[in-house]
Amino acid sequence: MSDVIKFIRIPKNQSKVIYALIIIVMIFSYTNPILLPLNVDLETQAYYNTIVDLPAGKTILLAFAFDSGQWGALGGAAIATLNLLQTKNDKILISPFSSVEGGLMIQRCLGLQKGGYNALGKYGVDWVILPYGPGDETFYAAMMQEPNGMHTAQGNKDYFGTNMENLPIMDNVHSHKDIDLLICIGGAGAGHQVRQFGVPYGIPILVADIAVDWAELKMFIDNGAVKGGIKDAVGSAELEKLIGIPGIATSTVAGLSLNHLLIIGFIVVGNIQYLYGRYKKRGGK
Amino acid sequence: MSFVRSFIPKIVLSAIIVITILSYFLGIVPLSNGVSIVNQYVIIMIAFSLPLGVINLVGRNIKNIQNKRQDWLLDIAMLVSLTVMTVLGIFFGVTNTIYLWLYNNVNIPVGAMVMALTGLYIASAAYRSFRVRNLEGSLLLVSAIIIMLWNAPIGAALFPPILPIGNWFNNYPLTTGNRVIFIGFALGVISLCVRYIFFRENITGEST
Amino acid sequence: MAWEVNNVIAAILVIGVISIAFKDNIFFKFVERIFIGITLGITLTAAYGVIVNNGIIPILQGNYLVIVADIMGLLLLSRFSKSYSWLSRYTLALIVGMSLAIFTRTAISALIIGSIAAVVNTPLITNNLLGTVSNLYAWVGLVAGLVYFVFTTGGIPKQGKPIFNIFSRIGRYTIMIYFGVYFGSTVLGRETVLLERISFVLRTFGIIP
Amino acid sequence: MPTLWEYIFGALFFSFCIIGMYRAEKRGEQKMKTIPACNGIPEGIQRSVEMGRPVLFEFGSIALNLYSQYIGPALGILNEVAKESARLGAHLITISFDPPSTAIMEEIVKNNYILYGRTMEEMDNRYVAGTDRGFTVATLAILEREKPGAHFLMGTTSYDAVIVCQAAADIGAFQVAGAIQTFQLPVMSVICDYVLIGEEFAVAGSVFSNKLGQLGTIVGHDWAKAVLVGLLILGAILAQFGLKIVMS
Repeated sequence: MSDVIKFIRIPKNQSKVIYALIIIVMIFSYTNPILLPLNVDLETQAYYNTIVDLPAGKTILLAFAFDSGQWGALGGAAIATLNLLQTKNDKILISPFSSVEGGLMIQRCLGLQKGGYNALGKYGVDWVILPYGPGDETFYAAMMQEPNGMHTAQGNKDYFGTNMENLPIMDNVHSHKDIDLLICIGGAGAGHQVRQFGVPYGIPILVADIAVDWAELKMFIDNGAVKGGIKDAVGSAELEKLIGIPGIATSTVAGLSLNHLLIIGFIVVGNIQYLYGRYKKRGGK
Repeated sequence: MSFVRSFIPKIVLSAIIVITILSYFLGIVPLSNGVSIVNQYVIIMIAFSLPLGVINLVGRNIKNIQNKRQDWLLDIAMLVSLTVMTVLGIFFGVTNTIYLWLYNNVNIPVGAMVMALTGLYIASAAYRSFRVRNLEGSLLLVSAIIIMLWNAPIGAALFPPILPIGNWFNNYPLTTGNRVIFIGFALGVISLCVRYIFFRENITGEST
Repeated sequence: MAWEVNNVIAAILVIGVISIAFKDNIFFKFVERIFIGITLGITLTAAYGVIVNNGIIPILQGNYLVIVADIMGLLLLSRFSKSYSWLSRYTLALIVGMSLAIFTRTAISALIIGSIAAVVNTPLITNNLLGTVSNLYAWVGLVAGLVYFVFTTGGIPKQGKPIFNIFSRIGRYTIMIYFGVYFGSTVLGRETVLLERISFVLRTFGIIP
Repeated sequence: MPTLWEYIFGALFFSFCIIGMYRAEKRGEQKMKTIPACNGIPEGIQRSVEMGRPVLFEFGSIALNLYSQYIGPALGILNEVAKESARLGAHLITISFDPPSTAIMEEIVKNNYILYGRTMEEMDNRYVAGTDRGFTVATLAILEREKPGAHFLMGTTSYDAVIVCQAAADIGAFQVAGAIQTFQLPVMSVICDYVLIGEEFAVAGSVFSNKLGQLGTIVGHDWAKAVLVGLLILGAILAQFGLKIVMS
């Protein structure tokens, strides 16, 4: 027994070894993402089903409302949603909501989706990127307004400055009547989406958000104002699992799982050492 | 003279506490407005008092440099970065490109990493401190492991019953403990106010 | 995204901060000095803005009450003089008194009533076992916790009585369970922040996409 | 507008503390349960002096003007630490990151150093950074380089508690921590040698002062808890019969 204990006895500078192990396990979980068993929540399943069940030919407004600081939590959900939308032939309007960095996040996610930047189809026909409009809820309200809010609120131009007349996808997209689903990645709970899209026009809403805002989002899901939701990196990994394409969320969550198991392992080893020490001190009693 | 030096400040402290609390309970609106105005002025006081801190810090650094103490060269680096950032911020404004570059590429990433150090140190704390030394230590350890398994994404997949168990621990033991500490917290600040109001305790802790 | 100059510099500084967990080294000392200098510069810039916009301009616009706030702030600088440092006591009294009282007046509702109202109307015996156990835990745990924090033996709950000691011991156990649950739940948040920082470094050096 | 229960509890608990105060002073004595963590402070300072290492005291990365409800009780504890350090000849280092904290720490240490004949040059009150993260890095640097024998963290509710407590444990410092709010109590209780938990932290300053007026206010705590426990018992009985005590 004692050689086993000696084998797992951690040298004097115990903390340094623990810090090294924590960092090594985290790096490992990122460099080779491993598929650990994962329990899919009801909210993630509802988010996935709502997109899959949407008939072809519909128009989806995909909003990016998170910045680089939340990349670890929501980058996975954004890329997984793009991968899922590739399998549909609906019209995709991508819009940087309430975040100057939204545009940067869109470029990064389009580049990292399966099949590369133009995997969603022909730009201007199957999908388009709309410009960033400041003003949060006032901007969303202006976009939804009849007769032609989707054009006028965006200055009749797309993200790159191309005139909307040259973008066939925008020919039959004018106001709230032409939006069949809103998917918002990030966005501090779901309050403004429900207020500007759900309540006034009944547009179905899906939201992916960070853990801090989950309590508010869960409330909207429970009362039906939001159809489905993704909770931080864990929900993103569940979505990646449903789509079958492991990505950064899978490795982040794998890192979290391995890390928690490692810490529990530390506690067990620490107690074995402690009990063995006490056993020796009491002369083998 | 000690009347002005130490007794009047105690009266100021006592009066402010009584006025602020009574303005809430008696609903005296002008008094409440006065309290909130003065509270906004505290921010101005902090700004004016900043030289007290900066001179304390810079003075210590200059002494290190003069005495050529260990790493005095790095103390010069601190004074340079402090001067550069302050001059840029005040004379060129916070939209200055160099100021923004330092803000975005030093202040934010290093600050985030300082917070991330908690991820390392909490693991070492768990290893070194959770011991089944006695019943209390064991309760501490078991409940921590239950919640960690409940939080870890793999937990539910490895051991499905962890979900209901974790939910129960997150609902009852957590809220019960919160309530005990919260009540003690409220009683603590109430008795502290009473001690200040009746001059039984002084913020500058004279040992008289 | 990989090997962008700004990110490479930031990643190097991040590695400097991680190194303190292993051993104090010249690299960390450099990052520490630069970081403290820059954050203090940011604080001074913000303070300058407050002094000008809140401390001086209002006076020019006729709000003379602000002069009092400026003077009170400057009183703290009396710490530099041996004989006049007592002047700072006025500002300290104002700051501590104001901040403490503003919190205390709502503490009764937020902390005491909030805690008691959640438990006072729950029946201890319910029709299902789990409900009964849960309500009993919530009730006994709260009462025992309060009994554990009794200090003055001469007070109403006479220490030394068996019932008092039993509840006090139960209170100690519920607090230990509470600490365990709270500690376990903070581990997730702490590790997520560290994971994000490590993924930033790996992404910057092109090790992961 | 305050609710009815706020007026009842407010009036009751404030008057309990006032009555307890005068009662203790009139009686000339006030029994107090011993709080183990209170004995930790002299023990830690004694150890530091024997090892020839400094003593480090901090409120943590919270500012006085925003969080006096957390720092207020710590002032009495700092007074005790300063008194013991002055008496035993320890090198006391206090660190802060907002000018009011620097000033109030300096005032308390100065009063006690004068009392025990220590010179002003021996005082070591440091303003170390401008922000909470800068403060955490500076604290780490002090722990690593000056290796204090005792580390007292009193009041903080912020993330830095995990970092500085574990770093101090790594260098073998004797630690007494305390907080009145829940956030960092679990981490402190797991890492430190002694912890002042919630209400213990609130009354520690009075226990150290050993003045009847201060100890008397603690009786108010216990009477208030007796009222709350009575209310809980009454509520449990009524609830069994489906009746409710209206308390929003």
